[in-house]
Amino acid sequence: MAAKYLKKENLVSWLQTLAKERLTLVPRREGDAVVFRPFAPGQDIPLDQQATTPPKAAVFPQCEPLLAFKYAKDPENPGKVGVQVKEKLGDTPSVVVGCRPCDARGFLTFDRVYDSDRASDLNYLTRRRNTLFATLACDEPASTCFCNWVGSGPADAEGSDILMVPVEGGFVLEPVTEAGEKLMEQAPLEDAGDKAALAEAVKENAAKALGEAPDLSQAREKLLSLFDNMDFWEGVSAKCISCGACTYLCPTCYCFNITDEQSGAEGVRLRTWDNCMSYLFTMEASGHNPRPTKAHRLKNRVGHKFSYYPDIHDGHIACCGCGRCIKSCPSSVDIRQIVLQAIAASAASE
Amino acid sequence: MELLDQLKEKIKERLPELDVVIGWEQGFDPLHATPLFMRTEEDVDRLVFSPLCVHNLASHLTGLKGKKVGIVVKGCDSRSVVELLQEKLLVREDVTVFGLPCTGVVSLKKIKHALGGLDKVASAEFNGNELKVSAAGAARVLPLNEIAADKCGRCQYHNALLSDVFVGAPVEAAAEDNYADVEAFQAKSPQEQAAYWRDAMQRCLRCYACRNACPMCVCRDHCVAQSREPHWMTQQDTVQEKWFFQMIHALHLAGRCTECGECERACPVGIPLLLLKRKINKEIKELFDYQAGTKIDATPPLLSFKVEEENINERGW
Amino acid sequence: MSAAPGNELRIIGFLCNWCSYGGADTAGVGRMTQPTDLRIIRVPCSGRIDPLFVLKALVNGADGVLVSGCHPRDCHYAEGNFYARRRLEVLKRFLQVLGIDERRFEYTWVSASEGQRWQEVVQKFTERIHELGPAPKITPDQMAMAETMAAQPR
Amino acid sequence: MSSSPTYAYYPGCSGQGTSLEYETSSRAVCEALGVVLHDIPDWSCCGSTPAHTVDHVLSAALSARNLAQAETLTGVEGIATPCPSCLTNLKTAGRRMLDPQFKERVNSLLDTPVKQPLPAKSVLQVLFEDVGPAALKERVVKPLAGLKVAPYYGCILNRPPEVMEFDDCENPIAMDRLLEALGAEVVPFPLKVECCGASFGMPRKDMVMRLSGKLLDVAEDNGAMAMATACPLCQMNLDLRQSQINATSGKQHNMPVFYYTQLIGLALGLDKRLLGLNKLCVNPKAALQAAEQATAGAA
Amino acid sequence: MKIGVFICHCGSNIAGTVDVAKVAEEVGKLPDVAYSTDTMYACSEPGQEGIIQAIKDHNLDGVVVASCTPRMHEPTFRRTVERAGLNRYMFEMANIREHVSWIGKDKESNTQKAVDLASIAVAKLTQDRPLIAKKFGVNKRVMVIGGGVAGIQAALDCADGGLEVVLVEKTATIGGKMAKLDKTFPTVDCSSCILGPKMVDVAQHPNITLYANAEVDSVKGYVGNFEVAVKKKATYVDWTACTGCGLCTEKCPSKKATDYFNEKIATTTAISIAFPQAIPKKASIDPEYCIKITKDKCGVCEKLCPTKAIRYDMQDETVIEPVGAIIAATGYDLFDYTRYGEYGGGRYPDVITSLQYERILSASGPMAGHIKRPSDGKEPKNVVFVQCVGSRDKSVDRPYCSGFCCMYTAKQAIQTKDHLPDSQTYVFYMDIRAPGKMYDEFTRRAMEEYGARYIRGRVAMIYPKGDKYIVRGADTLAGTQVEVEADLVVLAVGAEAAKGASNLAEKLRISYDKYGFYMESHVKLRPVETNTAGVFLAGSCQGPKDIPSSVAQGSAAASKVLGLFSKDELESDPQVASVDIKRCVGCGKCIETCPFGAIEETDFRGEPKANVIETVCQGCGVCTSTCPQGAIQLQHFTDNQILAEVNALCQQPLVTSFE
Repeated sequence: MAAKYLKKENLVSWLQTLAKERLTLVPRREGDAVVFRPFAPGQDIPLDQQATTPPKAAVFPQCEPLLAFKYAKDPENPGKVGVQVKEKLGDTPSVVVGCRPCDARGFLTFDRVYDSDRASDLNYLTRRRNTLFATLACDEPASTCFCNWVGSGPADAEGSDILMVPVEGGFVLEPVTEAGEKLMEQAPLEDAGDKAALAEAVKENAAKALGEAPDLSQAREKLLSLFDNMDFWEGVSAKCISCGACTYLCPTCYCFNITDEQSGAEGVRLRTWDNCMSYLFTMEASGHNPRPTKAHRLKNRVGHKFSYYPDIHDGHIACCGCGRCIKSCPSSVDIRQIVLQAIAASAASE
Repeated sequence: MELLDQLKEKIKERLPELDVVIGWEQGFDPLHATPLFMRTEEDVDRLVFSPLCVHNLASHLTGLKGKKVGIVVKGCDSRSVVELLQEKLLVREDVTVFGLPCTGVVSLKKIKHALGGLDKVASAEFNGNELKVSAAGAARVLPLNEIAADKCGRCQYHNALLSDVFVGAPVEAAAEDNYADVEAFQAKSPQEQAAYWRDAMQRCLRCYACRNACPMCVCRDHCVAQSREPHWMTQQDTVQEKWFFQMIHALHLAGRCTECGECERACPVGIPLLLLKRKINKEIKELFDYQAGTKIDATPPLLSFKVEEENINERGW
Repeated sequence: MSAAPGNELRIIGFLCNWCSYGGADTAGVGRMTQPTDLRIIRVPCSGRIDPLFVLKALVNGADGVLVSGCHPRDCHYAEGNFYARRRLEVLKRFLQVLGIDERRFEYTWVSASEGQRWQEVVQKFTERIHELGPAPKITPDQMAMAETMAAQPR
Repeated sequence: MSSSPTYAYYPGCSGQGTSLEYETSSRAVCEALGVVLHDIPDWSCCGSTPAHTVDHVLSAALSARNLAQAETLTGVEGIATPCPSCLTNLKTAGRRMLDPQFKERVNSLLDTPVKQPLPAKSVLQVLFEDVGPAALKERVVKPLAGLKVAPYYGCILNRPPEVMEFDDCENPIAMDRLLEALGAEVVPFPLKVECCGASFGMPRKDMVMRLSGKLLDVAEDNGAMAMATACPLCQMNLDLRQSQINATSGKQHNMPVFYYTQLIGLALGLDKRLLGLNKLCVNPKAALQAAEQATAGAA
Repeated sequence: MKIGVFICHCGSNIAGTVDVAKVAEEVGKLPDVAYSTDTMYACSEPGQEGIIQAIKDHNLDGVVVASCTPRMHEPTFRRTVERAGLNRYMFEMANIREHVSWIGKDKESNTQKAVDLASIAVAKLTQDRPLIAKKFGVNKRVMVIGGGVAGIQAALDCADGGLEVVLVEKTATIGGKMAKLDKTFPTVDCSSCILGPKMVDVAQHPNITLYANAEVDSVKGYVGNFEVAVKKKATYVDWTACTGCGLCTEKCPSKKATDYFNEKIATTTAISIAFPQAIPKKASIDPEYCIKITKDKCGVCEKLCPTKAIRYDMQDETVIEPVGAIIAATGYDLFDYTRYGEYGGGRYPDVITSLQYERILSASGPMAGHIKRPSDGKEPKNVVFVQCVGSRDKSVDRPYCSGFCCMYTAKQAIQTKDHLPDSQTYVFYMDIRAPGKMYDEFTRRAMEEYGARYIRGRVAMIYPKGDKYIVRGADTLAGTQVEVEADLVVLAVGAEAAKGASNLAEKLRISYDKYGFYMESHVKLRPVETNTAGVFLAGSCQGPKDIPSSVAQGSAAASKVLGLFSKDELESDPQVASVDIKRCVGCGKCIETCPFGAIEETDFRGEPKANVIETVCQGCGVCTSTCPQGAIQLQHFTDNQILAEVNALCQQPLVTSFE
């Protein structure tokens, strides 16, 4: 299928159609934030800017029951207690409409971990396979955007099923995957016509506006060489307050914690987001903590994204350049600066 | 001499005897300042001070225990330092306070509302009582009083309450705080209030930026929010749990909160958290005539008692 | 676990061991009939009662919470109830912005000898909670409805 | 002093008749000592002793009307009245109206509701607290040296203490101090606050004979030449009925019974006509002369 | 966990209104409950054996008994589970009698409530941990504070039992109020004749160290190991040198000093010995009246003293006494009757207190045993006694009965008649309270043999008339007012807590009632213990008492101390606060709020941390509710234990259910 044109006024009717078959997540303004929520008719859909939170929870919920369990007692011998377990899988067909290319691309970082030869995470995969992305390309970058640094761009379709390019009066929809094509079939579309060219121009302008990306090819090695240079890390982490805003807003951060909660005879095993900026993240049962300070922890976050992860995943940087960690950081810690400083610092020390 | 130059000079004077001095520098865009940790004279040259310096740097103090630390404070920030000293969480000799007079800082949220977003700010400049911003290709002039943080409108302590070095001319003004915002919220029905919190808490990420940005939250790494011993909270992402954490935070700050508003400012999803603390502060003021962070030698009201409480009217149960 | 279906509401009492728990015992010994809704949790001193226990109960669905300790000056531990008084008073007022009706929480002082007073307190508090009815609960249904409501354009 | 103490003045019914001399001397003394009195416009009966035994709300309403009328005056710090009985009613009404429900019930009976009841004081309290013995002493032109006087406060001026809130309820000293300031010799009088029989003069005259008689006995035993009172009813029982008491007991009391304001007026050298000494039944002349002579002799 | 649950019938006490079998069945469904049953009387021998058997049979590691109040039988069942080999703290109790069956009418509701309460107990038990008491050594010395008859008795009993005793007396002599009495009821025998030998025993007992003219300054430590600072107030006489010869007192020119021993009805010399039988019989100087000390003149006593014992520059001195137990026997003081304006408020010289009258009656008193009026020295004819002055009177905030006034008034009436056969006594009383052995007979004798006229009614007024006093009161039996002409009026003033009693209580960390009398642990069953381990009570400091009761309590307190010291080591209650050092951030908020000073700051690898002194901690838990991060937890009432109970009652539903 070729690119098609969706008039702005037809967006809602398309969403209505989608919502009949799938859980349809769209941006919604809540208080001072824009978050992804199930589409409801009549709602205002803010598409002009990147949402405050990424659609990460659509595939990787903040809190996800992995299984439920139940203690069952032997009526003959109450001292004998058995446990029954039921695994819980989220398999609701879903679609996210209106996220950005960086948001959709974030899941590629997940996939390499949770869907690899070595391990496959069924809970993740079930959701992943049931979730589609109709991504909105960016027409103008924000001051915090740096997708081009990590090998992507404002119209990167990787990880998306449909790419929607905003043009005057509507969107040019480009199918990316077969599933995406199917979704498009249900939309009240017109032929793109000359809009297709407009769309190309939008893409081009956006890419241009991002400017020249610095060369990060040395980051991998250089970050590693700074591993024991705690002065460097203490310096760059000084203003960090060790909260989890950066990681929980990050489309690529995939760490979690597992806890059991019980109520009476029933219980659940929960997988919840965890983050490497927390002191407890590496806290060991013995009381020893290998990452006792925020310097250690920030080193891990930056190092993991730009060095350790690429090291084992064919050079793929575990960052999509969305800039949320910069924008939403209470102290405005700028990961771009840290990476550049790391490259410069180790260059100086060499 | 300009205030900033005076400040830089004073910091440079004291820098040799200090491990680090905390101030602000320009951040990633023209509207964002960011904390600056000065160790050398070159660092000091990067120092800025303007209504964009919103951060309460006192939040960093307890993390620098054992070091000789200088800190630049606005009036409101100084209250946190006073409170920390009062609770003996800091050693007085280890802290050198560079106090400033302050006429108010901005609320980035308000600017965001005014501009429709902060993503594309190209320049920002203060001109008297106005902020000139150009964003997404358009220029706007915003009067300061429209974009000032709420706390500045009711500020009673414009000048640092505590300073080893005070730079600049003290600001005379002092507003009254009649807790009108709390009163207004209280006037809502319990159902409305509950619905309000339910909706706001729903988007909480449990990132604990509110807690970690708080200068008085000294437990941070050992917070009950994530511990199993004691097991106050589960990790379920229900509204109840998220909301309950805010109750914990507010009650643990009862009689200690200096209303710097960092919790609310830090929240990435914009939950109005200060209201809860202000409600408690209002009651603490009424019950015990006490304002946290104003006197180093006071006793926090919930760590003390009177045999006869003047203002607790026991309801004759 | 929920309260008995039908008439009872879920009321939780936190009582200090030395005075109020004893007062409740005295009421029992005197066969002073009381409503049956209240479930008592025994703590050594009202000073042990972290206001967060009360909030925990209220947030998780208690219809009423009653705290009772020794009369001021009569604390077994000399000062515990003085601290409790301040903290519980602040808590009670805090409820005014939490959307939890503050009448669902009360604190009082009952000595070990005041069986009759205990009976009156239980009677009065239970009646009050019944007047207020069951506390509004945050249920999944309610959350779903709230989401739909929030989706409306403002 | 910043300004003169200023009060709304409630004269009371007795002051218009049986205790006219108390009324005139009180006003004269206050004026002389710089206490400004503004009469409560259109004041009415306080309810006296019967009303409160019938109905608390109606009784309070009687006094409350006067409290409301007093609120029409500006610049007054309270209400002053010479009569202890009136004072009791005013204070009781004010005190009961602290209860918002009671206040509402009372106000519903009034054309003009009471906003915030003014504090009521006896003239004695005003003179003692706002003027004071020391200032009084300075103003004395004709000291009462040699006059041995027994101060008699009566039973309700200071009681019940939680209502009256003035002086010691068993051994008050305000009048003692004022009389001492006048130069008089105040004799110890243990029955300062004993009952005189009050209004039982009508139904149980024998009781008044006995009770008031004892007051006279003890005053005389303690060497008093005269008594000073602060209450119209006490004064009447001791003065008007003194001859009846003598007739009953066979004693020969000839004890003048002054209002303490009359004595203050004398010492301040005020116009005799305002003091109304001629209204007293037991002629005080002899006692006053004896005092004068005693001083003269001593001098 | 494997928990056993036992639902007690308590005969029909519980089973009458609770379906106990149903409760056992319902609770048995809880996952951690391995065994659940009902039992007729859980506390009975077979009931306890049943529990022990079940623990063994089902390999239980915790037990819940749902029966009566834990305030009654918790210790019983703890011993039971201990006998079966469990830790005694792996036990919880649900109160389904006082809190359920006895107060609720509806059986269905009661049953559900009992299920809930038992479930709470189970929930808590799942969080219980074995606790083990710590042992510590005992310093077998005892301090007795107060040298009245109760303190003397306690000191002597302890000393005879072989303990070292430190007796601290505030005034210059021991003997207390009893030493001031002339005779004692109901035998009318001489007070000093029976007390004197005991006082001498104290002075001579090798195990007793006596500090007279001394007060307790501070108390540190805990049972078995107190450290008491005793302030020895300056007497200006070196008592090691003073022989008590009395030469100085004869020649002292300053004779207007207040005579406290004689209740101020006389004056004494600036250097004085309280009374001839004083123990220690040593002189001391009242610095307020000493001419040498006030004006630097005189110095007669220094010149006269044969042993050169006078020290005008003497200072207060503090000694530290380590002891293992403390007996408070600080007695009482008299009500200040001048608060009764109607009785003259202290203005009438011949209206005196009963204790002043004792000094008048006493042959060794200032009037040498001749009854004379203080005002003019005349013998009185009519003596009126007024009872309940400062007793049973709410208007002066003394609603309690002082207990002994009826008796001593009767005694004084008898003595008055003995001394002055022509006299007539009158006694105004409210009720005669004479419940002791021979007591009622005694008051009858006063009336019948000694002609005391008892008038039932309160006195409204006392006023002078001439050189007499008119006592006016009600005669409630006759329904009339009476007036009695008196020459002397004796007010039977009531007892109130000794001045400074509350102050000392705070040092000892014991509680006191609103009148300042010390609180015993249990009104009936622990009458001489306090809530602070190792501190005991004797005599009137606990409430007004007559001599026999005071002596009995002195002995009782002594026996408690002897019992306590019969062990070489004591066990501390393990239900104390405990710090998780990893979680503690050293903010010190717990230290600030601990009512017992039981938490101290320690240094742990350079970081400040809280540390609980386990023997001082009383287990209130204020620290636990103060610590924001829950780093300090009161054992057996931890956050998790209480949260488990709360959750058992109301827990939010899990995010997903099993089904």
